Amino acid sequence: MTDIAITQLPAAPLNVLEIWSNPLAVLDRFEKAFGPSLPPLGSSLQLPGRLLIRYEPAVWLVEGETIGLAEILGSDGSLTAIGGGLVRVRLSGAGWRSLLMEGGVFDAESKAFAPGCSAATVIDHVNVRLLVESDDACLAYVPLSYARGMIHFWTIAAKSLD
Amino acid sequence: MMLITCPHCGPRAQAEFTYERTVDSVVQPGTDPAGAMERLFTRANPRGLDDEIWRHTFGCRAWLVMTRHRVTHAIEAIRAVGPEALP
Amino acid sequence: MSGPQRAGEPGTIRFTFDGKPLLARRGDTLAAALLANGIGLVARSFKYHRPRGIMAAGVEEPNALVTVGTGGRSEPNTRATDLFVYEGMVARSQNRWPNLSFDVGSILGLAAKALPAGFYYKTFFGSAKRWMFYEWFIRRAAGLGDAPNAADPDRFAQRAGFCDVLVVGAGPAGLAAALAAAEAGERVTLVEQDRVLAPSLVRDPQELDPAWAEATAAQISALGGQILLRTTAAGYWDDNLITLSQRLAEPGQQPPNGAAQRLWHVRAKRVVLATGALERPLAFAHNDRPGVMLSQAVRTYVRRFGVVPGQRVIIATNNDDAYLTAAAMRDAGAEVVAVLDTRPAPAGATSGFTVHNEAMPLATTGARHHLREVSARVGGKIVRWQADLLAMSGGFTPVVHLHMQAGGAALDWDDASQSFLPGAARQNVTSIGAAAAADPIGPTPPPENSGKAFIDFQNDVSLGDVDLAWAEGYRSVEHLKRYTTLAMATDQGKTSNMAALGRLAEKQGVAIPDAGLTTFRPPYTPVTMGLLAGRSERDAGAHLRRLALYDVHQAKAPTWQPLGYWKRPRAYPAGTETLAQAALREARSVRTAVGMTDVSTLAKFEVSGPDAAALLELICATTVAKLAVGRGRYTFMLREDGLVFDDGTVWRLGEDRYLLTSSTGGADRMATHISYVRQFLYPQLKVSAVNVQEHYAGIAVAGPHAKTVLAALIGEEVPRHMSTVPAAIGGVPVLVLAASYSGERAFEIYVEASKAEPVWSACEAEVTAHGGCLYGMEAMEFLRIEKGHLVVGGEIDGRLTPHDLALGGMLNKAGGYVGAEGLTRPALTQTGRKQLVGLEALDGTIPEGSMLITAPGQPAQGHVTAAGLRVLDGGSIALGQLNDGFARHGELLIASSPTRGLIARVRVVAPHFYDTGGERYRD
Amino acid sequence: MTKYSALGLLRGVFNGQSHWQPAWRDPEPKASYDIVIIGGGGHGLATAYYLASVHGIRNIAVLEKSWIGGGNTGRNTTLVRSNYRQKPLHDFFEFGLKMWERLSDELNYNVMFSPRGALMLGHSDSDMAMLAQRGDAMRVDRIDAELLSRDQVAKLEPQLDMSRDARFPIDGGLIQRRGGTARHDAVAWGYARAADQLGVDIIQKCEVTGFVRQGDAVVGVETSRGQIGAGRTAICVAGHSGHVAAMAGLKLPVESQTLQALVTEGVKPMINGVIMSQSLHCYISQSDKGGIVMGGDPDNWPSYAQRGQPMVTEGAIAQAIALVPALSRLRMLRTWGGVTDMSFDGSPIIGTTPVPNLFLNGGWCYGGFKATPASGWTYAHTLATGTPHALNAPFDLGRFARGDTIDENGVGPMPNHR
Repeated sequence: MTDIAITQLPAAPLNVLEIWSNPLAVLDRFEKAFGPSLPPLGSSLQLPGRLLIRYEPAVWLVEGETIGLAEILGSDGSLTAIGGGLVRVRLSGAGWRSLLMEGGVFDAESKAFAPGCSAATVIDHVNVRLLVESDDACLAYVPLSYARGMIHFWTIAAKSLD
Repeated sequence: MMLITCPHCGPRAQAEFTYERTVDSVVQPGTDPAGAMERLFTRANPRGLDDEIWRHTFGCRAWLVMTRHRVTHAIEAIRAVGPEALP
Repeated sequence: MSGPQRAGEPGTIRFTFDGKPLLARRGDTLAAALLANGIGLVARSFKYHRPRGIMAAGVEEPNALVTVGTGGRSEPNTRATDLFVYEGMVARSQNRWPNLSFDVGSILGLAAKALPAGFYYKTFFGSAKRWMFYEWFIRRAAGLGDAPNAADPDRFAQRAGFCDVLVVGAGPAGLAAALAAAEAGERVTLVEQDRVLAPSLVRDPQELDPAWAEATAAQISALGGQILLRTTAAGYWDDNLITLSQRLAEPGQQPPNGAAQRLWHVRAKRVVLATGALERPLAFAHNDRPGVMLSQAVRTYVRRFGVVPGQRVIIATNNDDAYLTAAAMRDAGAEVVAVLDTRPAPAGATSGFTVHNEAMPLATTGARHHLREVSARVGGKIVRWQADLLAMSGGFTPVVHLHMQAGGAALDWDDASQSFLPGAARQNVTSIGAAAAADPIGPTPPPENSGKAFIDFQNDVSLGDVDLAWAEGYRSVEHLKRYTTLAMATDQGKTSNMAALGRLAEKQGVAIPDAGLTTFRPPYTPVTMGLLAGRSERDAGAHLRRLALYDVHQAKAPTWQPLGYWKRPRAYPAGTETLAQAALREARSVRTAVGMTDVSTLAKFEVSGPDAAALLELICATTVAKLAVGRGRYTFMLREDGLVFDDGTVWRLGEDRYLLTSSTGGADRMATHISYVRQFLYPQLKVSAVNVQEHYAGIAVAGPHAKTVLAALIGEEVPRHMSTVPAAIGGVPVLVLAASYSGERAFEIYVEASKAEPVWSACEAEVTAHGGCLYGMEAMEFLRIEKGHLVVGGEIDGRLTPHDLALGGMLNKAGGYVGAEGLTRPALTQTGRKQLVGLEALDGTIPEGSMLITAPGQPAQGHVTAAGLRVLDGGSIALGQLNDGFARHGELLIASSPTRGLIARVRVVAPHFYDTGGERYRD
Repeated sequence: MTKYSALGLLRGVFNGQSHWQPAWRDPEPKASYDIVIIGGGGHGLATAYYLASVHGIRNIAVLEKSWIGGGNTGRNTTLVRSNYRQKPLHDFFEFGLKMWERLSDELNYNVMFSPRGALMLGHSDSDMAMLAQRGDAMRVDRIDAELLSRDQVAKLEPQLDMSRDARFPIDGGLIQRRGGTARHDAVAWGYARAADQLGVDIIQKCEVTGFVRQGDAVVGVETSRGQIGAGRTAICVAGHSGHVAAMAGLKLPVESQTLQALVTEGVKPMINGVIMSQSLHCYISQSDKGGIVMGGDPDNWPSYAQRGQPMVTEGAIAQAIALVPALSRLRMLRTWGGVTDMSFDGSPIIGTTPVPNLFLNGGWCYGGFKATPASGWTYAHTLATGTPHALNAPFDLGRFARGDTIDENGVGPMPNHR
C-alpha cells in the first residue's frame, strides 16, 4: 500500500479575481505593485501572505490576503469571495500522483505537472482544482458539498493503489 | 471519448467538456423574432463538418468553437471565444 | 485407460467442481485442472443442452462456462480456460437440471429438427398472453448461469492512464515492440490478458523461450515501462482511448486490497496490437463433443499444464501447425492414431506420423468425458478409428477486433491464409506478429451433413442453420447473424465468424471479402458490469451533496428529503410525531411565532461590474437597473423560446454589485445559462458573474416574531421587506435579505459556509427563545402553497409563459431580455392555454398531481401542481394549471386521481389563500 | 408464401425444414412508384404495409441503403409502452400499444411482444407525486397505469435494492402492466414479409442520393441504383433525417446524437419486466435469451458515428447497479450506438413538409421503436390522404415556430439538455 495522507485543511480566505477589460494595463499595475506578473493559466504565484492560482482564462483564485488588489483592478475587474464554498484537501506522500489518477481523466503523473502547476479537472464526477505544492504534496480545492464524499473516495482508493 | 485540445489548457479528455449547441443555432441579440426562431429551432446537422460550441466546463470553464466531423469525430479546428484571452 | 489425465503429483490447491473436492497445481486454469482430474464433460450448450467439454485454452472458449464463487462474488458464465484456480475455489456447472450428466433439458436436442434457427418467429401465435405462456418456458430454458443473489462485497477501481505507446499482448512480438519503444525513451504500457508473459513461448519454446520473455520484461520495467498482466484491452474508442480491464483477483476470489478489478482509461499516442491469432475449428458432424479440441489448445495443455487431454488422438488439420501438436502428444506418451490433412500429398509426408491426405473428419461418437470413435472421409472412402481425442485446426484468424473498433479501419483479405488482416487505420494504430499475418492453409471441405456440424458452439448454430437463413432470404451477414443468433453468444463469434462468412460467400457465389463483414463492437471479451460502474460503492456514480450544516441537522435526526444530489431536512419530527404532524406544527410555528430553516442550496450568483445590471436585464425578464442600492425584488427567467424556466430574487448590494438567487434544482443549468449569455453572447460586457451557491450558507427566519429575533441577533435596525443590509452575528459577517417565501415577515441570513455553525446556533437560540422552532421543506411547501408562491418543477414546469403564470405584468416593458423573441410566437398567446389557478376543496383532500376534470369520464382540463392546506384553519387547498384558468374562477371541478382512488370536488379560485394584501410584510 | 405455424415446423422435421420460402423478394427497382418510402427500418416497412393493407396502395417501393432493420430498429432496447404524461404522446403511443397486442397474428410473424410490465421507480415523495400525475393523466384517458407501494415493487422485482439507506432509495413505482418488450428484428422482418406479400417492393442496397424536382415539387429520387419516379416521397430515416432532408433544401428541428445501449451475458431469469426510474437515467430489461439489456441517456453531442463515449455507458451501468446490485458480477457482452434524431421538444415529427409531395417521419429521439406500428399507421394515412390523422396532427413540423411544442420533460429546445 502506497503511503498517502489525506488531510482537510482549515478554511482559508479565497477570492475570485476576474479581469474584464484592459488586461495589459492590469498586469502592468500588478507588476508595479508586486514585482512578478500575474501567473499564466495552469500555474500559480506565491507572494508573501497570498497565493494566486490561475484556473480560467480571465480568473485567478486568490488564497490569503487581498489588500491592494481592488486598487490594481480599478474598473477593469473585480474580486468576489468564494472561500466558503471550497474545501482544501492536501494529498501528501509519494503516491499522490497515482491517487489522482483514480477515477480521473487528467494526467497527474506527467512530469510537466510540476510544483507550482495548477489544473482543473473532474475526479469521480466531481469538479476539482489541483495545485502541485511539491513533489510530495498536492492541494485539491473541492466543492464544499462534495468534500466529505471525495475524502471518503480518496481514503478508500488509497487502500488499493499498487 | 475524444481528446479535445482546449486553446487554454491543451489536450484534455472529453469528460471535462460539455456540448452546448451549434454555431448555426446561436440567436444573436437583436435578431427579428421569426429569424430568431428559425435559428433556434433548426440545425444544418450535416453528416460531415460543422461548427459547434463547447465549454471546458470541468476545466477552465472557457467557451470554445470547434469545427468537428460528425462521422469521424476529427476536430479540424478549435478556437477560444468569449472575453479576450489574457496573455 | 482413456480420456484426459495428468502424470505425477495432482497438485496442492483445493477446489470444488459441482461440489466434488478436487486438487489443482499452482498456475492451472480451471480447464487444465478439470482435465487433469479426468473431467471432460464441463457444460451444457445454450439451446439444445448438448454435453460440452473444453475446446480451447484461452478467451475464445465457447463451451466450458462455469459459475465460480459464492454469494455476491458469484460470477456466472466464467470461461474455465480464463480462470486460474485458487485455494478454496468453488465452481459449478450451468444450464443443467438436475445435474450435468443427466440434464432434462437435453430432450430439446431430440426436438432439434423441429426447432431450427428462428423457429420462434414462426409459431406461438395468438394473444400476447399466450405468447407469454410459452415464453415462460423459453426464458427458463435460456440464459446460462444464475445471477448472484446478493450485493457485491467488493469494490472496483477505475484509473486514468497515459502513455506514448500502448502495446496490447505480451507475446514475443509485443515484448519486442515494448522494449524498442522503452529504449527509445517512450512512456510504454504493455498489457497481457494471461497471467504469464508470452504464453505462446511456454507452448512452443523455440529460439525464444520464457526466460527471454522474463528478461525482456525486466528491461522494459527498468526503463520505466509499465507491464500489466491479467489485463485485457477491451475497447478501443475515439482518439486512441483504450479501456483495459485488469483482474486484481480471480473471478469469485476475495481480493487482497478490497478492489476485485481495475478499469483503466488509457490515452495512448500510439497503439501497437500484438493480439495474436485464434485457431479455427473444423465443421463436421458432432464436432462439439467433449474430446474435440483445438489443436493449439491441446498443445497448451500438454506443454504448459502437463495435462494430456487424451491417450489416443486424431489430428485433423488444413495446415502445418497441427503437426506440432502431434509431436507434443507423442512426446507426452500419447498415441497419435492418425493425422487427417485436408491438403493433398505430400503435406505431412516427412512428419513421421500416419498422415492421410485429402482427409476430413465426418463424425464422432463419444463417452461422457471423451470421444470413442472418429470417422473420416479419406479420399473416396470412409475410415473409422478408436480415439478419445480429436485435435483440430482449421487455420488461424488474426485478432483484429481492436483494430476494427478503432473506427475507420480497413481489413485486407489474404487468400493464402484465408483470413482478414489489419489494413489502413484512421487512428494511430499498428498490428504486428500473428495479429498481422497468418500462415497459409489448405482447403476446408464443407461437411457432408451440415445438421450437427456446429460453427457457433455455445448457441448451437450449425452450418445447416446458415443454409436455412439463406433460403429464407436472410442473406446480408447481419441478417444471418441476427436470424440464427450466430456470434451472439458470450464468445462473440471468435471461433465462428469465419466459418459463417465462408458458407455465406459460398452461397452467394462470391469470395469471402465480398460477402460482407459484421461490425466489431466493444468489448473484446465480456467485462464485469461492476467494473464499468466502478468508483464508489453503491452511489450510482453520484456523490451525495451535503449541506454545510449537515452535521447540525443530522444531530436533530430530521426526515431527509432528496433533491437532485442534495439531501435537505424535510421536517424535524419530535417524539412520536409523523412527518405530516411535524410539518404542520412547524408551519404553524411560522404562522404564529417564528421558525427557521436552511436555505443554503439555493443557486446564488454574485454579479459585479459596471455592466452588472445590463447582464441581469438579459438573464431576468423583469427590470433590475431601477433597483436602489439595498433593495431587492422577485424575478424570473425565460429560455430563448420564451417559456419560464426559473425564478428567484435579485438584490442590489452596492452601486455595481448584485446578488441573484434562483432555484436549487436549476442551479447548474442557470450557471451555464449565465455563462453562455455573458461569455458567448456578450463578451464585451464589463461584468463578473461568480457562482457563490456554496460560498454562502443560508438561514431563513420567518414569522411574526422574525423581526424581533433578527433585531436581537444583529443588534441594529432590521431591513424592511425586500431590503438588504450587511450585518454581523456574534462577530461573524452576514448578509441579511428581507425576503419572504412563507408569506410572513421573513429574513434570509447569508453567511460564509465555513462560519455558518455559530450563526445557526445563535439564530436557533433566539428563535427558540421566541417560542419558535426549526422547520423543514414540507412546512415550507405548506406555507408557500398557501401564499401562492411558485416552485420550479411544479407550477414552473418549462411549458408556460409569464402570462400563463400571471407574471406578465412584471415583464420588462423595454424588452431586451433573453426569450423576448420566443415569447412572440403565436401559439403562446392563444386561448385555451394552461394558466395558474388556486383550488379549494369543497370536500375531501385534493390529491397532488391529480387531474382536473369537469365530470367523470371527461378529459383532463388541467392538473394539480401542488396540494397543501390552510396552515392555521385547516382545509385542503392547492395550486394548479387549468385551461383558460384565469377566466374560470368560481367554477366547480373534480380533482381526480384514479391511480390512488382519490377524488375531491374543488372550486377554482385565485392562487392566493393567505394575506392577499401583503399586510404581514409591513412592520 | 408459406404460412408460419407450428405445423409447418413439424413438417420440417421430415424435410429438413426445406419448404420455407424467402421471407421477401429481392426485386429490381421499377421506373416509378405511386409512393417511394426512403428508409427500410421498422417505421418505413410498417408504413408500406399499412399503405398496402389499409389504403390499398400497392405500387410502393421501400428503399434501404443497406439491409432492412439495420438502423435504429436493430439497435434499440426493445421497450414498448405508452406511459407518457402529455396527452398527444400518450394517445399516440397507446394507439400503437393496442396494435402491438395483435401484431404477431396480423403479420403471421411472431414479434414476441411480451407485456411484462413497464415499471417506473420513484425515489422520493416528489418522484411519487410526479409518477402519480403521469399515471392520473393516463388513466383519465383510459390508459392503464397503477401506482405501486414499496412492498408491491419489491415483490414484483425481487432483485431491486429496497434498503432505506440506498443512494436513491425506492419509494414505490408506477407500472403500466400492458407495457413490455418485443423482438426488434422480428418487427422489421415481419412487416417486410407482410408488405412484400401485398406487392410492396423492398429494395435493399439502394441509397438515395438526391431528389428529382419539378418546380418546387419532388417527383422522384436519385439513388445508387438509378432514378426512381415517385408520386409521393416519404422520408423515414430517423437518425439521418437532417441529412436526407437537406437534399431537399430543408433544415429540420433535429440534431443527430448517439444513443448507446448494451447487453450482458445471458443468465437465468432475474428481471421480470422493464425497470425505469423517475430520477435516474437508465432502463433495464432481460431478453428471452437471458441477457440484461439496458441503456441510458444519449451522448448529448452531435454524431453520426454509431459510436459513443464509454463513460456515458459506464454512468448508466453505475445507476443500474445502484438499483439492481446483483448486476455487478454479470458481464457486459456487447455495447453499441445508434444515431438518433433528437428533436427540439423531445417529440416526433410526422407529417407534410413545405416541399410539395415530400413527407417527413422522424425526430423520434430515443423512443421510436415502440412507435413502429402507430408511426407506420399514421404516416400511411398522411401519405395516402395528403393530410395527417388526428393522432399525428399535433406532431407537425410547424409546431416549433408556432409555439405548440409537445415537451414531455419541459426542458425546451436544446436536445442536449433533455
